[in-house]
Amino acid sequence: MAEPLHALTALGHAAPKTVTIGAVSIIERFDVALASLAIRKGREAEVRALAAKAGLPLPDPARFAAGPSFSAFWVAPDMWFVEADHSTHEDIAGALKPLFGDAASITEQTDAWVRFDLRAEDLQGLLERLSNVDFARAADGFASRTVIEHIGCYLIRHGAGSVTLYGPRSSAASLLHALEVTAHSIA
Amino acid sequence: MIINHPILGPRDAQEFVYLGDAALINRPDGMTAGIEAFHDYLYVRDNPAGEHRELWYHEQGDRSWLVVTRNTVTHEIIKVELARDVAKAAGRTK
Amino acid sequence: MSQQNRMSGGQIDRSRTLRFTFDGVSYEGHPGDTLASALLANGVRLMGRSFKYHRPRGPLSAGSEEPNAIVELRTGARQEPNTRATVAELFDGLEAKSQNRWPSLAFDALAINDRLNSFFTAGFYYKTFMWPASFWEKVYEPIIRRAAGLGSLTRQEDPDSYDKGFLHCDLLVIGGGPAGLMAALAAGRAGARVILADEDFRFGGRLNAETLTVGGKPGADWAAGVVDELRSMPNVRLMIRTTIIGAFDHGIYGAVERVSDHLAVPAPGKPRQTLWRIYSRRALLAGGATERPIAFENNDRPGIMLAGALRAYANRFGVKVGERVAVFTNNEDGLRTARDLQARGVDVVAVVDARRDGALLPGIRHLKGAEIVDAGGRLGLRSITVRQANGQTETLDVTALGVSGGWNPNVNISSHRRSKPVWNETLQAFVPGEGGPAGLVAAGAAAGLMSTHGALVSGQKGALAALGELGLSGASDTIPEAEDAPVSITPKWYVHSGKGRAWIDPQNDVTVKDVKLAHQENFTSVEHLKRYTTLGMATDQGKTGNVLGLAVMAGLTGQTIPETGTTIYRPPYTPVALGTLAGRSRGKEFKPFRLTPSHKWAEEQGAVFVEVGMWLRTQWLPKPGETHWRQSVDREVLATRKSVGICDVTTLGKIDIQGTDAGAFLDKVYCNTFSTLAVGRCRYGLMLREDGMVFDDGTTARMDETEYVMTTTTANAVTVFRHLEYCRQVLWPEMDVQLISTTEAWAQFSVAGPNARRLLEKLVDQDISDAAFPYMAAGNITIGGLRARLFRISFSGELAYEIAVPTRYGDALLRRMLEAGREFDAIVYGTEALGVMRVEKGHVAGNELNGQSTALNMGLGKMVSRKKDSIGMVLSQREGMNDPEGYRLVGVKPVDKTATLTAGSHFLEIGAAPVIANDGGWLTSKVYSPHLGCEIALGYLKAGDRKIGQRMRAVNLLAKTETEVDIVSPHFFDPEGERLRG
Amino acid sequence: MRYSGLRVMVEALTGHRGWKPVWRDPAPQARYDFVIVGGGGHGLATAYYLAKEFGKSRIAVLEKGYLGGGNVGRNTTIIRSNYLLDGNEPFYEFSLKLWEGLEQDFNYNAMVSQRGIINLIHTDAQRDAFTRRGNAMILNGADAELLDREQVRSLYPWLNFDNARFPIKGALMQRRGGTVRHDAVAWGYARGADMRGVDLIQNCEVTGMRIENGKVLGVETTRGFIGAGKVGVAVAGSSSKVMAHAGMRLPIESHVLQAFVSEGLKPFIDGVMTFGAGHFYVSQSDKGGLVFGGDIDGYNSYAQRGNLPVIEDVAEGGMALMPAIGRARLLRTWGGIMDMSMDGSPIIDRTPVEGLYFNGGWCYGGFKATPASGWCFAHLLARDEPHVTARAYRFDRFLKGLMIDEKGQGATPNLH
Repeated sequence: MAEPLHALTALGHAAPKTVTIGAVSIIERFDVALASLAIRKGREAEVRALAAKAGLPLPDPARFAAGPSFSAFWVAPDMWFVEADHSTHEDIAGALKPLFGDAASITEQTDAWVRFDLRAEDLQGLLERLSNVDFARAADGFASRTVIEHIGCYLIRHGAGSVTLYGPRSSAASLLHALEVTAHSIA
Repeated sequence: MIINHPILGPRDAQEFVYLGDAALINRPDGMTAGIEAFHDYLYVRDNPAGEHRELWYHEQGDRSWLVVTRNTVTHEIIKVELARDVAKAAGRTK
Repeated sequence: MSQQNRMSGGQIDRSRTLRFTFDGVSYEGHPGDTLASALLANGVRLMGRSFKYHRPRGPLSAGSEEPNAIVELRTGARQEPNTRATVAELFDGLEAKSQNRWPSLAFDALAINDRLNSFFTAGFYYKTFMWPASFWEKVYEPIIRRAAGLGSLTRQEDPDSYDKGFLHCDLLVIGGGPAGLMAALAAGRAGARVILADEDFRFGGRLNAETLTVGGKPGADWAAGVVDELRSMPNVRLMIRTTIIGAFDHGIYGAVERVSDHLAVPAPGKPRQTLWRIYSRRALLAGGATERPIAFENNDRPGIMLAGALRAYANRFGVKVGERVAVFTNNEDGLRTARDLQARGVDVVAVVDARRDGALLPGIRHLKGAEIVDAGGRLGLRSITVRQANGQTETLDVTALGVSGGWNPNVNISSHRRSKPVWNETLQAFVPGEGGPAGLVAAGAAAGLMSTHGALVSGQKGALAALGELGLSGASDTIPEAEDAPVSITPKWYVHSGKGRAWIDPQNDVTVKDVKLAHQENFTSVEHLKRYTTLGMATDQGKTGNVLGLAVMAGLTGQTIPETGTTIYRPPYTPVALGTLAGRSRGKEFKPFRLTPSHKWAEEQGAVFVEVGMWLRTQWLPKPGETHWRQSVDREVLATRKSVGICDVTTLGKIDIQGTDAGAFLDKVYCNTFSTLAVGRCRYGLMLREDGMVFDDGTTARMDETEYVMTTTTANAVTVFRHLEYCRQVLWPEMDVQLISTTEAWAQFSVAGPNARRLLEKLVDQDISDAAFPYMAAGNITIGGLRARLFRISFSGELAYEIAVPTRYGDALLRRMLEAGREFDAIVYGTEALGVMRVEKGHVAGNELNGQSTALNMGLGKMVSRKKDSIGMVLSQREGMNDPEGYRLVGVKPVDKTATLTAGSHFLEIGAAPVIANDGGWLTSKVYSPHLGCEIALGYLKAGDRKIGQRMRAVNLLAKTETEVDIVSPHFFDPEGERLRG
Repeated sequence: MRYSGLRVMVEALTGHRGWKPVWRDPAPQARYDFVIVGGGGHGLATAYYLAKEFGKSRIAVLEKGYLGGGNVGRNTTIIRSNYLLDGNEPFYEFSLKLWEGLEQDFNYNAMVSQRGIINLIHTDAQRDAFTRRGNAMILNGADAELLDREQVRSLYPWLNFDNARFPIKGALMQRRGGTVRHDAVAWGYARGADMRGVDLIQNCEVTGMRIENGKVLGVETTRGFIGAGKVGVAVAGSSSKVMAHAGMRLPIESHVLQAFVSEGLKPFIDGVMTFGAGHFYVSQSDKGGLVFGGDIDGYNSYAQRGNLPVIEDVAEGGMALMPAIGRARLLRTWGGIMDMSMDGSPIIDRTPVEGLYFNGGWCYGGFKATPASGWCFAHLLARDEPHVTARAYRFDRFLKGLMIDEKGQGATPNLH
């Protein structure tokens, strides 16, 4: 068997990138696998039971929840994005499908997205210049789709100074640029 | 504008894509209805100055189609429902 | 002499001196100054010229309502036209120029217009300049255009950046005067999330300009104390230099924060301004009031200003506008100016009071029932002529005059939703009416409460009421003591006198005469008045003149002012830089980029990229020695057809469709059938709109019993997904279907050409022989153990596959394929070569999928199944869309193989005249086919299916060229499809 | 009274005492042969041509507010005939030709100014589409030119040529396109109609229609019943409301289109320009203001005002195209009601009610259409048959599948 294909990050590098501007750190993450999980018609109870068994949380709308093996955030009625460690779940959809059988529709999403983790003492100043999410009033675990400089993203609040952004992979450079100029603007 | 999403609460209307009159839910069955019925369905509108039930899609959100009851003169929004629920209530199935 | 008109006191930091220039002359001022206050301190009253008559002008106001003192600020690419000197904060090194004058401000050649004013009445241009007809564009209009306009743009790119942002609050307080401060305090103390915004660079509003006390302290000190307390509250956001520009639906307000306009240059990385979108649950309009003038002859002389402005310059800026001052008022407030100036030692020559009753001011010549009939001093006020109650006139030497015709509450924001303000007879002014923005109430002078006490009380009350509606409660703390004088005003709009002109809208040079002429000609509706005379259409939007004009018209028609009406207030409250509204979305950042998985590789190769929607795709890849794009494209096509070529097709939309009803669902959305498709196979699908026109096309594969992968065109990826969600949720809500886009999750490459299979066989772990993986097969495979997908589909007409891996491996897959393909001379081709091959094969793409075409037009009419209900099936049967004479897709070849074709050319019969009656259709797409050795095209030709084999002309009237062409089948290349099944 | 330069001079020297009202304020009569509902541009033009070109009399125009208060008074003043489709181009070219002689015809200077319009091209596909369109224009007797990038640059060197997200590749130009002083069009037609005996009745809102046995007898108004031989409705922004009085539902949705003007600036842009990669079009008025616009807000609305996202979207387009306007200021925004039809093209047609005629669904295109719309509607009212250039503007085109869909967006009015 030939040498495995090498992977490139969404920004086009072999390794993920971290940028620090003023108090804000923008950390590209390349180690998270992602899949969508949607409940098939009439199979909710079954899916919830199977998820519980698998250690996969199915949080309420606009929420993120971490679990023992998987974390997940709500994206649409009856649909979640499920996160797992890429090193153990490179084929996350392949791992999830057997757990849910035909009760759920599962689709690989890992490389549809670029993930940036944002860190600062308080990210309010940055985010209020980027997103219409009411970040100050959002509770930890809040997860929502939002638009940042015309780019549709998912924003997850882990804390006042800790946020995860998922943006479309193809626009990774544009999204990073938006984050950088805004960080400079408040630096 | 702000649309009070039945699941997500208030969201900026900018996140949505507008389609039009919610009467579009009532699509005739193509195997039984003819051109005239489809013409009336697709092309003719009440277009009221006042309360209007209309379809909005939360494209930059949770992808729900909503039925928003909105006053077209004041832009006041009176009611917001999931289009799927409205469609089911109207007897739409598969 | 420097700052000869500077007095003591005021909110001026005399410890620092700021140097600036106006029209090249150097002056000095201090922090706390505006450009206008600093110029006035230096004895400069003349700051601008009016629009039409080029009359010399000085500031009318000390605020954002300024119509006269507008200048070009800064130099070079940062030059900004039409900046109001009255709000431009002074900074060291500021440079300003007067505008709309030539050769100089003091001597302006176009002031000749003033002499000719009797010709230039309202609307004179509608009645002349009509002969001869061609002279308008050639003679008259160029002269008018050259003379028109105010300041100028440099035509250079704005070097500054602009931010945008979003804020949320329980209560937005608009205006930081006594009402706004009191409201913010009440709401802040109650724990509500408050934003207090003020356009000024100092909170306090009129308290900064008055000598009034609040709670026993000078008003400005009280305001500073409140601001200190508010600053200590984490729940209160104080925003100075922030103008609320408009009220929009559902509590959304636009705000412009001037982050760096008080600096010579923004700090590195910092924006010049920020546009905030404020989401408020409630809002309090505490925007104060604007004084209005009284019209009298030559009331536009520099040195004549609003009485409150004269007072503001003295009290806030420590500036006297002139040595000898008079006041002309119809209300009690005007007297404050006289008192304050006298207290500061300025010589107050007279107070001309239109009111007949009431007490006289002590120690000042107070003329009751008097009026001013004229003013003298062309470049600066020198005298006024007063007509006393007894009819006697008298000329007084004065160099400054304060005029007060009363105060108009700033109702603008409350009227942005087109609610009409209502007339208040006591105030002789409009106050906010019903039907304003939901959640907004007015307080203070904006609500018509003109005393300081009234402002404080209504601010607190308004805030607490708003909080109450939100379920928050606050305390009614003690209101600090303040004046509570009632408004005393007698209506006095303009002075009837001789033949001269009395200005209403000074910038646009609208005078009482113009209003009279509008009335005479029956332009009496308020909208006609505005449009005919241009009243209120200048950069100040009539903030000082509109009500006055309305009142003059009311006087002429005999109607009351409210009967005469009011014009609609429109956003923005004050003009907003377009750069601010655009924010970061400009230049290359106008829209985000979408980059393909092969982008990095292509960049290394020196590829030429093309914008396809947001995507950047490889258009072609020039090799060393290739000097013309055609060489590269021809090579890419020939190499592909000869052996094998690879193209990044990731941009095509990919949608994962799962569920037990997935097949039935596809039968609804495609006009052809998919439920019968076997697992492991794919099929070309045609999607119609409900009106029967073709919406999109692509191949869809059945990966599993309940799982399909749909491909859309690049252009329609988003709209198709939206449409599928619509079908799923709205039309067939009980179907078991789940959708998710996977466009970006997979890097997908087309591998095409006779050696495509041989190349892939070197990489793919499974058997992909024709028997194992025939034409239109689809399936999950592995590449060295890595999961991948393979589809045997062809857009080029060659034996071809599309192969997909998780996107992160796309770059490596491409490199691996090129390595494996070295023995086959594999190449990468771009969108141009892709286009050539699809035209050679007769496939429709963007130019044919134009939203105006039916399946029948494309030669795909038979695909529309009538055995099942699908979107668009019924309406595609309408007679107009099934005309046998209608457009059909054809191929086009030039008779002379060396001739060129142009897409967009129209078909004409041989010998037919180029008129629309002979129009046969048009060439949709043109390429050079290296395979055929000539240019070829696709086209939509009327009855084209019956014209195959005919000869026609392809005519491009834009270039005045035409080419004789043969109409052929659109399938130029391998019409039997032997190659792709090979 | 005839207007002329001489008259202006004489009046200037005699204190302007001789100017007469531009129109009368007549009380409505009990009955007219023709009642035109709507005193906007189209209604006034219809009345004017009915009287002048078709020799009709006993005509009234009923206006619910003030003359010219509809979209004729709140648009971006552009005229052009750069349409693609057979159903449209002859009509708009007819309109452009009428514009060219209009001022002399109605003796009012509406400042018809043919300074040219360019539609910028940013992709090869756009060039193909504009080539198709330019050829269609010329085949229809209009003028069109295809400019390359350098020709555009020579016209407007300060456009964003060098740092553009979507590069400028050329333009379709119509030199005969341009602008007109919009209010003056309404006033010129009103004055011309009034002079020919048409009763222009302001503050007269139609509140009902009297229809018996399928025939219209007149209209109920806020100023009483007015009998009519024929009723022509030309009420952009109120089409569905007024036609509901006759029990008709229309293939129309009403939307809000915002327009914008900047502060006055020294001359900067000579002609009219549309950005092909965003929502932005612009011209500069004779007064110096940049007059510009973009897309409709996108939702049904009769509010005559829009929201901030579209203002931002338009400014973004403007800045992307013209980075030098960053420091120019937006002075005023306003909104008008666009009656968006189901294919983006208008309707000038009879209705199922005898004697009732409809003119509407002009989408963005109403202003430039004013002269031809008036002429063609007058033709239909006077002769009961469509004018040759307006034959395609029928109600039944949707039933028959003969849509005139310039943008190819289908039955989605907010996308036209």
